Amino acid sequence: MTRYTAVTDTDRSAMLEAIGVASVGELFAEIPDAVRRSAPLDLPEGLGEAEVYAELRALAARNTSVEDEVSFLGAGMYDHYVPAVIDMLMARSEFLTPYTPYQPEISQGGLQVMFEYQTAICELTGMDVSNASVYEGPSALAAAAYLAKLTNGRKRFVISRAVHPHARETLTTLCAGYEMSVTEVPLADGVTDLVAWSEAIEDDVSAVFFSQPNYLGAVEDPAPLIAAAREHGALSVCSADPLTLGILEAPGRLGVDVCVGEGQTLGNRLDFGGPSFGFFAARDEHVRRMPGRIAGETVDVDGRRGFVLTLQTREQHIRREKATSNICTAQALNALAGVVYLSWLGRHGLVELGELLVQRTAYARDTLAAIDGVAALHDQPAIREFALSLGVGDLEAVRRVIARCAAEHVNPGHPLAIDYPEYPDGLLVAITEQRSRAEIDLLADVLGRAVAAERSGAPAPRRGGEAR
Amino acid sequence: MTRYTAVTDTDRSAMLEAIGVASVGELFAEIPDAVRRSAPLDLPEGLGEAEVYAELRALAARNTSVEDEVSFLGAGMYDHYVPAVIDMLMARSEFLTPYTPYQPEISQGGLQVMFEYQTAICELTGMDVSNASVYEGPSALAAAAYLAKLTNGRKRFVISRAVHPHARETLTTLCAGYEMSVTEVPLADGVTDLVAWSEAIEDDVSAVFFSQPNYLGAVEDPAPLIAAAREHGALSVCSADPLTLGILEAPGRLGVDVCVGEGQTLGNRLDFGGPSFGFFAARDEHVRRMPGRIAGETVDVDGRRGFVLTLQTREQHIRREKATSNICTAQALNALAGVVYLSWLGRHGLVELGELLVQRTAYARDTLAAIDGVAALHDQPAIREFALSLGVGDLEAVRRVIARCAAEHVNPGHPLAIDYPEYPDGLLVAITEQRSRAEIDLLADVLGRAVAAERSGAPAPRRGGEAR
Amino acid sequence: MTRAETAMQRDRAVTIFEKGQAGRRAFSPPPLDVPERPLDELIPPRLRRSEPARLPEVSEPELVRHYVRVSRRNFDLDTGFYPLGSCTMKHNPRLHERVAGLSGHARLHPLQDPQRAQGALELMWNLERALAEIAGLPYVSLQPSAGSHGELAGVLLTRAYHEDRGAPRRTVLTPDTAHGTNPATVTMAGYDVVKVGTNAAGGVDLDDLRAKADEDTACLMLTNPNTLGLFDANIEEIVRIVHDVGATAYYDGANLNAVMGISRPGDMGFDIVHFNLHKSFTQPHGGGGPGAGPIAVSERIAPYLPRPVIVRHGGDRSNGSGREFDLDYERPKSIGRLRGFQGNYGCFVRAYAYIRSLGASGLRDASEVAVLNANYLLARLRQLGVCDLLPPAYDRICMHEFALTGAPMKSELGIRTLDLAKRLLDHGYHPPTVYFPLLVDEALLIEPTETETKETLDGFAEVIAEILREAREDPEVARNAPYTTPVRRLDEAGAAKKPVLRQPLG
Amino acid sequence: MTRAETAMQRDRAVTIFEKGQAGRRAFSPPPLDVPERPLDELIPPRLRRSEPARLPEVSEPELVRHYVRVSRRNFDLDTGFYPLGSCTMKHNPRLHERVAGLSGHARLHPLQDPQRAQGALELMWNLERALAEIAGLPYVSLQPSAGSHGELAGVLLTRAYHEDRGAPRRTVLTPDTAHGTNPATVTMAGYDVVKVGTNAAGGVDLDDLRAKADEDTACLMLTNPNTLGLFDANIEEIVRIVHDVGATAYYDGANLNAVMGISRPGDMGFDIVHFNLHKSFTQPHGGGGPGAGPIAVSERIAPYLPRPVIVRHGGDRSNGSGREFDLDYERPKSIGRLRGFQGNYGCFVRAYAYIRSLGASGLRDASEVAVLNANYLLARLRQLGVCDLLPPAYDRICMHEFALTGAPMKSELGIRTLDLAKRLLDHGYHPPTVYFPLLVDEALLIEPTETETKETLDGFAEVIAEILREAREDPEVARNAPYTTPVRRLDEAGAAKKPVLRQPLG
Ligand SMILES: Cc1ncc(COP(=O)(O)O)c(C=O)c1O
Ligand SMILES: Cc1ncc(COP(=O)(O)O)c(C=O)c1O
Repeated sequence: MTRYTAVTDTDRSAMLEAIGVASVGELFAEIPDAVRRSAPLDLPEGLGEAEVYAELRALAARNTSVEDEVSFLGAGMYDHYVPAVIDMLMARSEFLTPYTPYQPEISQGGLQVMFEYQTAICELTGMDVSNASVYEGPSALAAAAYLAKLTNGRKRFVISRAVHPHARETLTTLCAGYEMSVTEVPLADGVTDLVAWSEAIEDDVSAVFFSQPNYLGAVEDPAPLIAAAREHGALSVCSADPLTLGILEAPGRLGVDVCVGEGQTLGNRLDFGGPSFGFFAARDEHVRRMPGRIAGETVDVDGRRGFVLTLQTREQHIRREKATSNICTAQALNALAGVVYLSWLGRHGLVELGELLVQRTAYARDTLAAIDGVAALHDQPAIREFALSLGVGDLEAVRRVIARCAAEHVNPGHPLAIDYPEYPDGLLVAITEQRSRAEIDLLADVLGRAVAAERSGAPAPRRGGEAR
Repeated sequence: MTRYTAVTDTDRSAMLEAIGVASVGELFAEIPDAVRRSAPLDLPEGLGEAEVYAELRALAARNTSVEDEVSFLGAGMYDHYVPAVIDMLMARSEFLTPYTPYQPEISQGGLQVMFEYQTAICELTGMDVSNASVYEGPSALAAAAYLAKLTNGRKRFVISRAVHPHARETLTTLCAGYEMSVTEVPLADGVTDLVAWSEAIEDDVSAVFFSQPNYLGAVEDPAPLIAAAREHGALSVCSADPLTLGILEAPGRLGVDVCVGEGQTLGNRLDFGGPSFGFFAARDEHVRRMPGRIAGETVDVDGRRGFVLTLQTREQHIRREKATSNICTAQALNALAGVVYLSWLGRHGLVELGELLVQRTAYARDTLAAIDGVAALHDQPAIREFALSLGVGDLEAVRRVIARCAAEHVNPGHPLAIDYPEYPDGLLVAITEQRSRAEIDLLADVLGRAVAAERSGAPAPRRGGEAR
Repeated sequence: MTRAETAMQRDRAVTIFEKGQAGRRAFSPPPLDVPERPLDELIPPRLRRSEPARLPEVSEPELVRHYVRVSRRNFDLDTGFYPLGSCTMKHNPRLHERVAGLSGHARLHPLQDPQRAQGALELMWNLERALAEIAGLPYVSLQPSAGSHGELAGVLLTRAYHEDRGAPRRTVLTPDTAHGTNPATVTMAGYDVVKVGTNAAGGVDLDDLRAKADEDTACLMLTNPNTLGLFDANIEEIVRIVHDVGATAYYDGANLNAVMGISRPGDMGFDIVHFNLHKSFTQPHGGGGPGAGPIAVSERIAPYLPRPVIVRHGGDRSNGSGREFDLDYERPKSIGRLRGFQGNYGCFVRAYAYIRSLGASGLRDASEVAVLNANYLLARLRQLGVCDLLPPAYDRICMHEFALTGAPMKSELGIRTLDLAKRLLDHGYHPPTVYFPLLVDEALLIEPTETETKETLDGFAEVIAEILREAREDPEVARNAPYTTPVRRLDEAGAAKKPVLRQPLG
Repeated sequence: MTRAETAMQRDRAVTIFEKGQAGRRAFSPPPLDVPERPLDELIPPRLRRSEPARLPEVSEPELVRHYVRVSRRNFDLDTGFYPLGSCTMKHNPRLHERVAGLSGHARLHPLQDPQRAQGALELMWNLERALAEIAGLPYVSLQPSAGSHGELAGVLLTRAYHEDRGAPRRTVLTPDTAHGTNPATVTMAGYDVVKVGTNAAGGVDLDDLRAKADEDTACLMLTNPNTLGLFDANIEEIVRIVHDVGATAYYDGANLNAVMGISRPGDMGFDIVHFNLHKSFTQPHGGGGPGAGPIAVSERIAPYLPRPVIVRHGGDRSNGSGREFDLDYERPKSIGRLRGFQGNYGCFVRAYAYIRSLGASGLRDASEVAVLNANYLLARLRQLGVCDLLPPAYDRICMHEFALTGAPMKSELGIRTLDLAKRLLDHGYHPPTVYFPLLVDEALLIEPTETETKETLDGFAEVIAEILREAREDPEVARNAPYTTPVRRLDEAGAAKKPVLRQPLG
């Protein structure tokens, strides 16, 4: 018996007697000897709660979190403030512990939240319909690709190289099964090269994918990108950063077919990359090919308003091999955080926060670009992230610069060259509302000295690495 | 309008119109000009949530918590592990936010918890009845004194000097109003001096007070202490550490009239001293003089079992100046933590935890007393705290020793001499289940070197101070 | 009732002591990592427990489910409107729980060297300064654990003050509208209560006050706005009368939520004020605490304040000692400690976060809206005709709360205030305070607070109107309410007659 | 229904978009602390939003109350028994939430230099090792976000494996008992589904399997115990048949909770396994996620695993680079990423805490008790005569769950499985999974899990018996149930016919 089980010896005897067997072992008698173990697993024995806490705290202490340094890391996940109300709501047993709402009469809480979430995502993206969440950003983009495949059966995707490298790679992985080819369109001056884009799109193209803002932090001009797709009957898919949509035009209004994205910035903590959620919104005509759960409104027998999972004939548990997706468990709790966050920000807060980010980002970009040797990698409009060239030559040098900054408890950002060798000393810097002007000034100081040291060839601290 | 209020301009106009006044100011017209302010308070303007969080986190970072060092501080509050389930339950709106349960039909949750809590405290202490909590330990002792005064109207209290200094002082403060005199009985060999105790108690004594274990960590022998009181018709009051009552005889079985104590060790965090809770349990005959809320069992009109606040004719809201106490708001949420903690530990866990503490404490006492110059201050039995003499002479030297240890992130304990000048280089050391043998060994090493350095007259780091 | 008996009603109350089975456990003890010695050697058998405490034996899942289920049998402020008069049930921001839970606050030992607890002491210092500013009185002690503890501190300060001047006194004046803790406190502090009457406007009867204030008077305890929700416009005169006989004026701050940043007790002339951090400053009530009842006092009372006192050393932060903020125990005239350690620090963190969030104008906004909401709700009840049956006890502009009398309702509809309250439960509202203040017949004391919306007030007013309509048709509905709560009306008399105060164990 | 209409039923659903008023706000933006520039200069107007997103405008108290009220309209595992077959609704320890919330885990950026994320990588490494041991397969990828994502990874690995060997294949075998995600995954991975039949004992029909397994077969996906809760005793033969045609054997680990430490998929011969950390490893379900679906694979599949892969450098901890643990991207044969970053790390923390809490014998205990509880509940239902109307679909010892058929109940009492399920709601129970597996008529799939007590199982069995008794007297009661839930039976057909998928805004 562990602290999570409750079968005492007395219980066990009574239970075995009721079953009519002599031992628990008998219950497993049907498992052939050859595949039934008698030896215990090679795992350490269990621990008490306090000891597990101590061990996990020790592991946590070996990580440098955004509370332990002044961090300008972004590149897909951002250190925005998560209001306390979200912690509270996510911790409520009523939201935390239920399964997917298969019994709507006792799941109106979760179902209503899904309905509200869908509404918020539609409002944000300007799309007609949203599902109740998918796993996360990159796989959301791949899910949009699958929808396109189901829609038109064409055999090629076109994707901007300015889309997050993880999303590009995920698309390639997941469309390998149904044998799509993927054409990547390069960047020009920080944004998708429109000429190459138009050339790449022909009548065999199922869907095109771009990102807003893109991986370099640059705001794309979506209209011509979408127009080019429409000309050839291809679906256009935008991967959008939802927190920028108080400032930037809603992709739906610009005519995209599907708008997807990473939801972490909407009230989800960093969690070393997950769980967060992906959102998936589309034009009405695609609704019966959408993946995942969708909540809909209805009434009960007494006429009370209520909510249910609906359009389930799309789904795996009904349609099996003919389903429009295999997704089952998604990210309901994280999506809850998303809609609570958006309600917390509110109609005006979304805009005000966006404006603050734009202003601080502009200030940061100017301030850092003024460092000797450092230059902006592009001068496209930016909301809360931008790319610099550090003027230090190559990735190794960038790594040394970062290590110098880290020694002063500043994390200046993510090196670009890992994924974009064409920007050998590029650095991606993210600004959130939690990075004050004073911290930006600190970064300018620390980065300035680190770049200067690097450029003067001073001996560097042991270089770090980075994830990608 | 702040983020916590909701009156928009439109709302305000409509509301003022309904009221029939032209401005909010008019609502305050009855306040005489001379005492109505027009100038704003001299306080800084409000901040957003993220900024308040940042400020409070910065303040927290200027404190050295028990997570930041290996701490052997005790002396009334102890670093026991608080299981995660308690955080969750205390954070549930249903327990966190209601008022005192004045409407029992919608407060069965809180009332049942009180009833369970009272049961747990009665079991633990061996007393007949418990109230639903008082503020904290020392004021609980003073509340017992007031009950004694109401019971027998005598004019003198006798208290052992081995009772927590805060409790002794609180008693003196709070009985000043009703003009009691207080006689303090000294210690002999770490426990209450039984001879002096017996001499101090005469027929004018209303109540006697001792502590189990006492402030020096020593286990008292309560039987003769209680007998002496009984002989003179005085009430006996024991202030007990509830977490030791898996090992030590229940005070109720030994015949005390009232058993009180500090509840922090039962699932409440340190919180720099509060909020925690005080418990208050008594023999049946005292129930109608008890202070505070008491929950009782009853039935509803359909015969369902239910709980209510009962025996309210003791209380201020009914009896006003004739009430047995003025207490109103107490510590319900902390008492909830208490009963959840006791249920979590369980019948056997309470004993096992106690035994672990006894063993580790014995080990620690022996190990530390083996340090050159250091000796046990007494050799009375101990559960989880004990007193040492450091052999360094005086309080200032003890402070220097502590400062040396602190520099190595070890907090060796609390100096005794602040409250007991008779032990000039005494140190009180507490052991909880969170202090492993390895940490005790670390303490022995660090303290050993600190004492040695002090004894050899090596220059000391800047001395710290201490709270008391 | 069978089909429609709710799952919660079916689920009869079972205590944790009736759950579980011998041998189950939620706790796994840490391993014994030191050499084991015979227990008899360490603790003599004669001192040891003879019979185990019969605590529950449950697994962790049982424990969690039990208390989560039990919690769902509570109504709470996050779930619905809670206009409980005199209790200031305002929104409890979750930010406060987050910051109070930071390990630097939550896991700080109270006896930590002040040098290594500077953040905590600075926070307390700042909170004291802010409370002093709000009270309009220069010195603060955070020590008291709740309002009534603050009252006791305040009356003991008064006692110390008079005794120090060599002129001890015997009585304390309290209006008949006073909260029960006021007279109860007076008794505990060894004084006799002298009651002062209420005038037609709901304020202190000045003539009665003049008649009763004399050289025996140690203090007047007053709530302003008082427990009727009315601001006493004679406040200056009242304080003058009290001071003229050499007594102190004590301000019960439970109703401070009406006047933050608008009117200060210190400016009204009071000597001592207590705050209820669990009312005006939004420390969650926890179903009956914890709270905190800091006091602010005037210059002449300051020497007697409880010790220790937080002090700030001048000069630079490090100040030689590394202790900019410190605890001062050397207070020869102090009444002494009121409790262990430094008070309910966790509540201080929350209150401080609240003050930092609102700032000067936010605090004033809170009070303005609290008063606006109360007056609006009253107006709305009037518009709906509710006040024909439930008229205000005093027909004036109210402050943050107002008292209605249910006497006409009782005589016309045959339902009592209690019935109205119980019927509200079926509608998902917490009823107002009932049968307090005592001098209002069939009283209903309604305090909406500033954090409620106009829509909520409108909804509440309409439900009251609906219940009255329903009662006119059939008063039995209200008389037998509630119907859908986890339990229905409870036998309180029976509970008091044959008290069952703990689970009997086999 | 009027008197007894519960407060929650009275309280009709109102969305957050219908709450609030223009101008209200819960968020106070930080001040602009940099020189302000004209927005047009920074973001050209033509790229800017033309019409604002009509997000809610609510104060913080409104926001909190809305969602707390909404939450109370959910049933959950901490509130009651949740025997939802195939979902393993075991207790979710709160310790896991605490450790996952530590800032060193929760606020760690996924692109932090691995040298400064050693704790996270070590945790993932340790979790991989533990999962490998439990699966009996040497290599693990934690990346997949849920079971179905793991399935997709697994089938894509199969594809990569066959392609790398130069012998691509076309079909994947799935039993007709398979969970819907299995066939759906097959399609998404570009294969065709070939269904395999079930034999009289509820296991795979070996003849059918032999007939269908051929050189076109890429893989067999199997759940064992299967979705009927039955362990397939022919497992070795099944895997042999599959391997003999050169196909891979995929183990759907959703039912792993029956066999942890008792029988390992790797030992059964499987090549690829997915775990549902949100089932066997108690990551809370969150009302539909998040979860995590790590996969374990055999040697021959390992080269194709998703990248990056966590590696541990030999030698001392610092190892020159300061990186004992690192992320390896140089995996030429990898199928590539399945998603961004390293997976649902928060779930890994919880699963790891669980494995550390239970240890080897605790995991085995969990499975033993899961199976004991299921068999006991079945026996209890039998004792109470329930199985006369609801017989087990296959009359054998079951594993962690069992399937009943409601066909006799339907014909004898005239109530369907659905009606039984709905009536359970009035009793405060979550019903079992209904109408799955598909091949059982009027199916009821019951999985009690190991964290439930005997008393809970007894209570549930009695309530089922009571509902059947009640239905015998009056089947209408069940047919119209539930009565006391926040809403009653909902019009699902209407919802699908005229879908309203978002709140319309004015
Ligand atoms: C007017 C008044 N004074 C004093 C108190 C007592 O405060 P506490 O409950 O904090 O002791 C209350 C509490 O309801 C009150 O309303
Ligand atoms: C047998 C089986 N396989 C696969 C899955 C899919 O798992 P997930 O929901 O994590 O995608 C489930 C989930 O219910 C299941 O029961």
